[in-house]
Amino acid sequence: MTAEVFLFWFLAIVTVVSALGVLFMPNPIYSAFSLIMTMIGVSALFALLGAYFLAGVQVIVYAGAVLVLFVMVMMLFDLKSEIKAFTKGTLGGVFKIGSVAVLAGLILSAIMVTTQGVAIKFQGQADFGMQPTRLLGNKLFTQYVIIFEILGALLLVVAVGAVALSRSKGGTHARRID
Amino acid sequence: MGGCVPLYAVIFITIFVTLFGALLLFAASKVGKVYKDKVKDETYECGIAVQDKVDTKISIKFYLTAILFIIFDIEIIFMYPWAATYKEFIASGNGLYSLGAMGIFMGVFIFGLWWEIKSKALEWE
Amino acid sequence: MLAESISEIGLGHFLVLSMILFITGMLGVLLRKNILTVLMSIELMLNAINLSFVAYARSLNQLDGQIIVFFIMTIAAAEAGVGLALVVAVFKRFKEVNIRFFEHLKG
Amino acid sequence: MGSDIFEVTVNALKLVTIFLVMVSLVPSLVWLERRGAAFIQDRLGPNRVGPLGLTQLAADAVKFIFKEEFVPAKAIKFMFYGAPVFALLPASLALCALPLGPIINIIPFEAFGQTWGPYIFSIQGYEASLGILFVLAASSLAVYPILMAGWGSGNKYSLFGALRGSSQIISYELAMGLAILGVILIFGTFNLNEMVTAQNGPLSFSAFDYSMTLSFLPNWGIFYQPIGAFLFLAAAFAESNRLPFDLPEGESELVAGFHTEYGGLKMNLFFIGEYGHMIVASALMVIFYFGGYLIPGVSPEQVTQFLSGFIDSQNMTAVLSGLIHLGAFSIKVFIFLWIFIHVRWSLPRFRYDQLMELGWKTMLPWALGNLILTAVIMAAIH
Amino acid sequence: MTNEYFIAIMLLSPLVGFLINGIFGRGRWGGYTSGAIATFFALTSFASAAYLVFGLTELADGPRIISATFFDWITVDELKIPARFVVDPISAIMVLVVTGVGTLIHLFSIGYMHEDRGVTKYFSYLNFFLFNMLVLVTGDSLPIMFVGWEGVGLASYLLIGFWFNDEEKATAGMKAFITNRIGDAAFIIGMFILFFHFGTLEFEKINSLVPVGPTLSWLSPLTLGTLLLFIGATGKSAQIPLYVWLPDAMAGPTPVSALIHAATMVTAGVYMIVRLSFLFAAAPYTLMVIAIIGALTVVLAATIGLAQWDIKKVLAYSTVSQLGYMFLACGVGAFGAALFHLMTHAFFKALMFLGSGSVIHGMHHEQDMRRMGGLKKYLPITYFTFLAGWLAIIGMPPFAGFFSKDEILWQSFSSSNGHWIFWAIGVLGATLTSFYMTRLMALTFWGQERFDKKHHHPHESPYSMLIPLIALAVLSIVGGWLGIPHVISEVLPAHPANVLEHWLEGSLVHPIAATAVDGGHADHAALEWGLMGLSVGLALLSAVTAYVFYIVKPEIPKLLVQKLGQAYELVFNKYYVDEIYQRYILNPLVKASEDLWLYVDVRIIDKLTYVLTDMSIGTGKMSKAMQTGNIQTYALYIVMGVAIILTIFFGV
Repeated sequence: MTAEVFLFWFLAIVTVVSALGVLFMPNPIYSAFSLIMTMIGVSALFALLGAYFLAGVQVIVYAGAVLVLFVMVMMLFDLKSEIKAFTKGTLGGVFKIGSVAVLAGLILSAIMVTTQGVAIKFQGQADFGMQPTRLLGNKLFTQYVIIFEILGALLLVVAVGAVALSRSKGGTHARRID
Repeated sequence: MGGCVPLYAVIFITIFVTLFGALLLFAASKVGKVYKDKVKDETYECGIAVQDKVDTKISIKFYLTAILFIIFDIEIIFMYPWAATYKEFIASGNGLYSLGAMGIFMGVFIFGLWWEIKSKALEWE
Repeated sequence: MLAESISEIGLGHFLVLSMILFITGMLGVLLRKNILTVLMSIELMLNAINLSFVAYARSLNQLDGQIIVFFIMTIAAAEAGVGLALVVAVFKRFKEVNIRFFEHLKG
Repeated sequence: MGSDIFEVTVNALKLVTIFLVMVSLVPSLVWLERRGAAFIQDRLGPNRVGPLGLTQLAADAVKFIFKEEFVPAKAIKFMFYGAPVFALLPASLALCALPLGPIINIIPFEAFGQTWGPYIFSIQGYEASLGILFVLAASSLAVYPILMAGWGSGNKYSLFGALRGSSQIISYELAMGLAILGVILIFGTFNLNEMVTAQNGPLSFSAFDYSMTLSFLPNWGIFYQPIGAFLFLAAAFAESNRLPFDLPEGESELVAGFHTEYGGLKMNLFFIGEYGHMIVASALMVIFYFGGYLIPGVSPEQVTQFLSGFIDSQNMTAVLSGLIHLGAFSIKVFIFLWIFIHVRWSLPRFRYDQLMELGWKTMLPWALGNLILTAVIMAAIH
Repeated sequence: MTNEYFIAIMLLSPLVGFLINGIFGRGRWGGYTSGAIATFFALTSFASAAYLVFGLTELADGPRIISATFFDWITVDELKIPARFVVDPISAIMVLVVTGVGTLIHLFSIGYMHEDRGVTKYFSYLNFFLFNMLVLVTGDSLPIMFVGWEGVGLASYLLIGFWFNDEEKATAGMKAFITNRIGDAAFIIGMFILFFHFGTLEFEKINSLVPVGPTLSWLSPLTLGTLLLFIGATGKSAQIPLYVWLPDAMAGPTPVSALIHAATMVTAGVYMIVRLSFLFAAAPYTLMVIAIIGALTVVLAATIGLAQWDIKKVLAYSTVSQLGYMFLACGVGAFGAALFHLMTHAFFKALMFLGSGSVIHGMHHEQDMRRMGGLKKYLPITYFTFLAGWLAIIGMPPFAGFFSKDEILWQSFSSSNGHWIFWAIGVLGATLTSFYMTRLMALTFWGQERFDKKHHHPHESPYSMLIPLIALAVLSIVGGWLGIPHVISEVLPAHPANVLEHWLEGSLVHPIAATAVDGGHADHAALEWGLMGLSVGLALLSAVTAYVFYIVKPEIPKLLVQKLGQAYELVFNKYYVDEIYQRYILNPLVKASEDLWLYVDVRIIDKLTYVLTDMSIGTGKMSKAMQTGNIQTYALYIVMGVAIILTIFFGV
């Protein structure tokens, strides 16, 4: 068992367990912390796949920014642990789980068909230096430059929209129904 | 497996530090004496009678700051690969192209910042 | 077969792991009551997809997959930002985060 | 983690040593801070226990451990206990990724009846190839202990402190990221080792096919990025919640910020984290702008050559050279730590709105301007 | 490759101007700014057109052509229409005329329109027109030509109704648009018939498929298709029976009348026939119809022109009449002559319209000739340029109109498709033209000053208006020298060749029967001289008569009017054509529409739609149950949908 294999299994277990934590933790704040754990695990998996830059970005963006926002909002809401974490409706729940199971089976068989079990191995050694990041930057600024600029504009729109939303008084006519 | 050294090392130091802290705390809890007391258990509010709810009005500003942080953070992250490749672009004679591509992006960034400042979204009263 | 699939890691492993994370996220979206948890589950699903993109990028020795992941992260962050802004706007007025509550926002 | 038992052990020991040094530096820094504060305020400071009051450190440590373990009734246990433990992590992870000295080449040697080596050791916890990114990622996690503590204490002052603290940290992270971008532009790499190596030798500019060398100055980043260096320093102050940016613990408004409910060892762990941040910030400052472990005017090869003049063993020479550079690095870091301490006792505290305004409306635009200026000049002089 | 760029520049620069003025200019820029922008883009277009035509002359003889295919516009089964634009000898003339005259008129408009409130809009429309006209002219297939055709129609509508606050003017715009629509419908049907027959709509491919001999049947697709196309042309080019819109179109700004309703757009019909000469030449029956309609239009419009008092109306009827000449020329198979007259007419008619614009400008928007007179003193430059236009239109040698009109007359006499009756009608038309044009000159520039001197202070126009006038006057004088007939050139010292004929050689088809006659022109020299002399003489005589009528003895016309009585009324009221249309076509149509609405629409179609809506409401009620508003249920639908798609995907 090489180091890579050991790391993969270790990280796989960490991510899956913490992902299940997101699903089952009754308190949303614990869910959030669980999700942070998953994010960090996925980031480590990125590093394992040689995507060092993405690994860093994953932590900085997701763990360091997006989930901070989530946690802050939850603290803002002052949410207590929920007695019932899941929505009502047994029949609906069964339906949902059933559909998801069918979908899972389909995806799994798709993976098995396309990769012929585990026959596809990674070719060569991942480059762990600065070079892939440079290539990535090069590609980002030549081939994908239009998308890059559009994303810049999108972020601007989001910034403006978020400010506008945060100022809204919430003036709809919805009634409160329990 | 040269590339995996940092991952191993990072995991090692993470576990080590966590264990170190946890053990230290555990040791401290065993060593010291504990005197339980109802008043002592109360939330510390400088001796004034405790206001019961933690849920007070928290300014929406914190949340807004966080959301703006996300957006600007991503924009800055986008600049990292650019900064790393900028020298190469210059060396290959495409420095102005790279500068222009980032210039447009940065223009949007600056416009966003300017707008946020102008619209007083960053104002803390 | 089993021993081999444990001791050697290939593209399939990452894809299956990605699928498990994706399915977990999907269950979270479908089943959780708290809208914030639902949003987090969406982030989880996006992460799962990112993982498979990176695995494919490694497998095909192409960087395009990584760039797409970069873009997805941006979109995900934007989505989280706007989604939370909406949730906050609703919460400020109704003090409610139950996803079923959002049914009544129609009309 | 290495190919054989020796390498694994050395690497593991390196990590543990760096962490323990960081932890044990804290009491000395506390002592330094108290003595320094006293010096600035024309007092004496702790001077009773031991020579110069140095044994005060040991006394404090013992006191911390033996303090009563106290948990408020409203606290959420996991969060409350988890926060101080996790507070240690970001700083130590970041510190381990910093290059503290040059690479030590060990040629094969005999011990315990077998041949070991050759090895290449770096005086560094681990060499992350995208060092800056790793450090940024690690320090971006520093928000969570604060939020955990604030939330876990079940105290509204703690919560306020935590929110303030995290808002402040994330706000200044932007300016910091932009300041670092200037450095990356100059060096064209994320790798900290390469950055340090690039600062070797005398200062030389080359512009318009004309180059100029100033042999009396080292080739340090500060000469390329003066504005960036200043912005980085200021952001680093805010990131480590130090005065003049220690708003989260503004005692006049918020009792003691997010660690209001903490005492004893738990409090101490937060302190270690905070001082760890200070150390990391100083070290980064040194690496980016002040030549890292390099000794001004002397290259690592010259040091090795000098040493090999009176030491036979090549391995010993390498190790010694590494240690000398580590020493140089430490001196530089200590200078910055002293600046941290000095500033704390010299400047008043900002008001919160001033703090946010400074971060968003002053430092961010300045950092952007610095970045654009750097990029334009680089394009222009080519 | 560069040619492609130049074609693109030529086509797109007016569009760019349109967009710039249309998007940015509104309410922000004054007349001078937007006018300068529009003129600049028109000039750019003209420059590239000139470059292209110059390039065309450099090419070796044979099928000279510069083309550019930009993309595939329509690809549906058999129907393949590439966006292909060509500059060949035929379109070269049009391109030069359109952009050249267009530029001059843009320039003129700056002076004429700069005080108007909607001047930016005006210039953007003008540029828009230019773009569409160029598409029409250079397009290499019927659909692309049709795009331009409709585009110029739209531009014309917008510009006629430019002062839409005035209901009469807005109505005039609508009238033009709707009348054109009738023609366009015929055009489209003709296009369909041709597509059915040939399976393609590209000019070159049709050309290669046209049968060799003339198609002597009324019901053959060729005859029907060309007839329908001709009906389209009568709409656009204001021929009987669809000419009624053009006089009303004078409601638009005068430069627009000059550009669109005299020089370029109205000649589109003629151009279309010339462009498709290979097709029309193969359909002699159609040619006959065209010739008859053209000849009738010449006389009809000229007679109406005799009795009009509005200076622009006179010019409008004159335009209709001149267009009739062009159709007459087409009808007798003299396509080259038609194109020649088109060009010269563009010069002198644009000149006269601009001149009238200058007069109107000078007279502070007075258009009634009864309140003018003696203006040559006040507007000397306008007067002299107008004089050149007048001489050109009445066919005085050596002015442009003489050569082209003479060419048409001679062809209508001598060509195998021609007949002496056509010639006679043509000469009658020329005589009438000479009369009413002289009348116009007399009433406007000569004689007494009949306007109120207290209120009117006629003044000469600014240079931006005079420069186009002068340029066009020069063109009206020399423009005809491009096509000097052989009989004349043999007499002239240097024997100048018939440049135009040489230029168009190979691009135009002669009617199949006509080729035999063309050979021995030497025998006809005496005849040609005689006919020429006769027509010029008659024109001169009629001009003198008109001078006598309106200057020397102004009481004669009044006497004549009293004597003629009924006939004058008929002519003055334009033969009551508008009223007849109103009574026998429009009113029945309105009645029929009302009946259709009451009986068919309400009783049948509405009922049907109600049944449909009831059905969809029912379906909606059923599917409402699915739309609970529960987000998670929606998510479930997505999951199920993905699962089903994947299953199908695997199953196949």
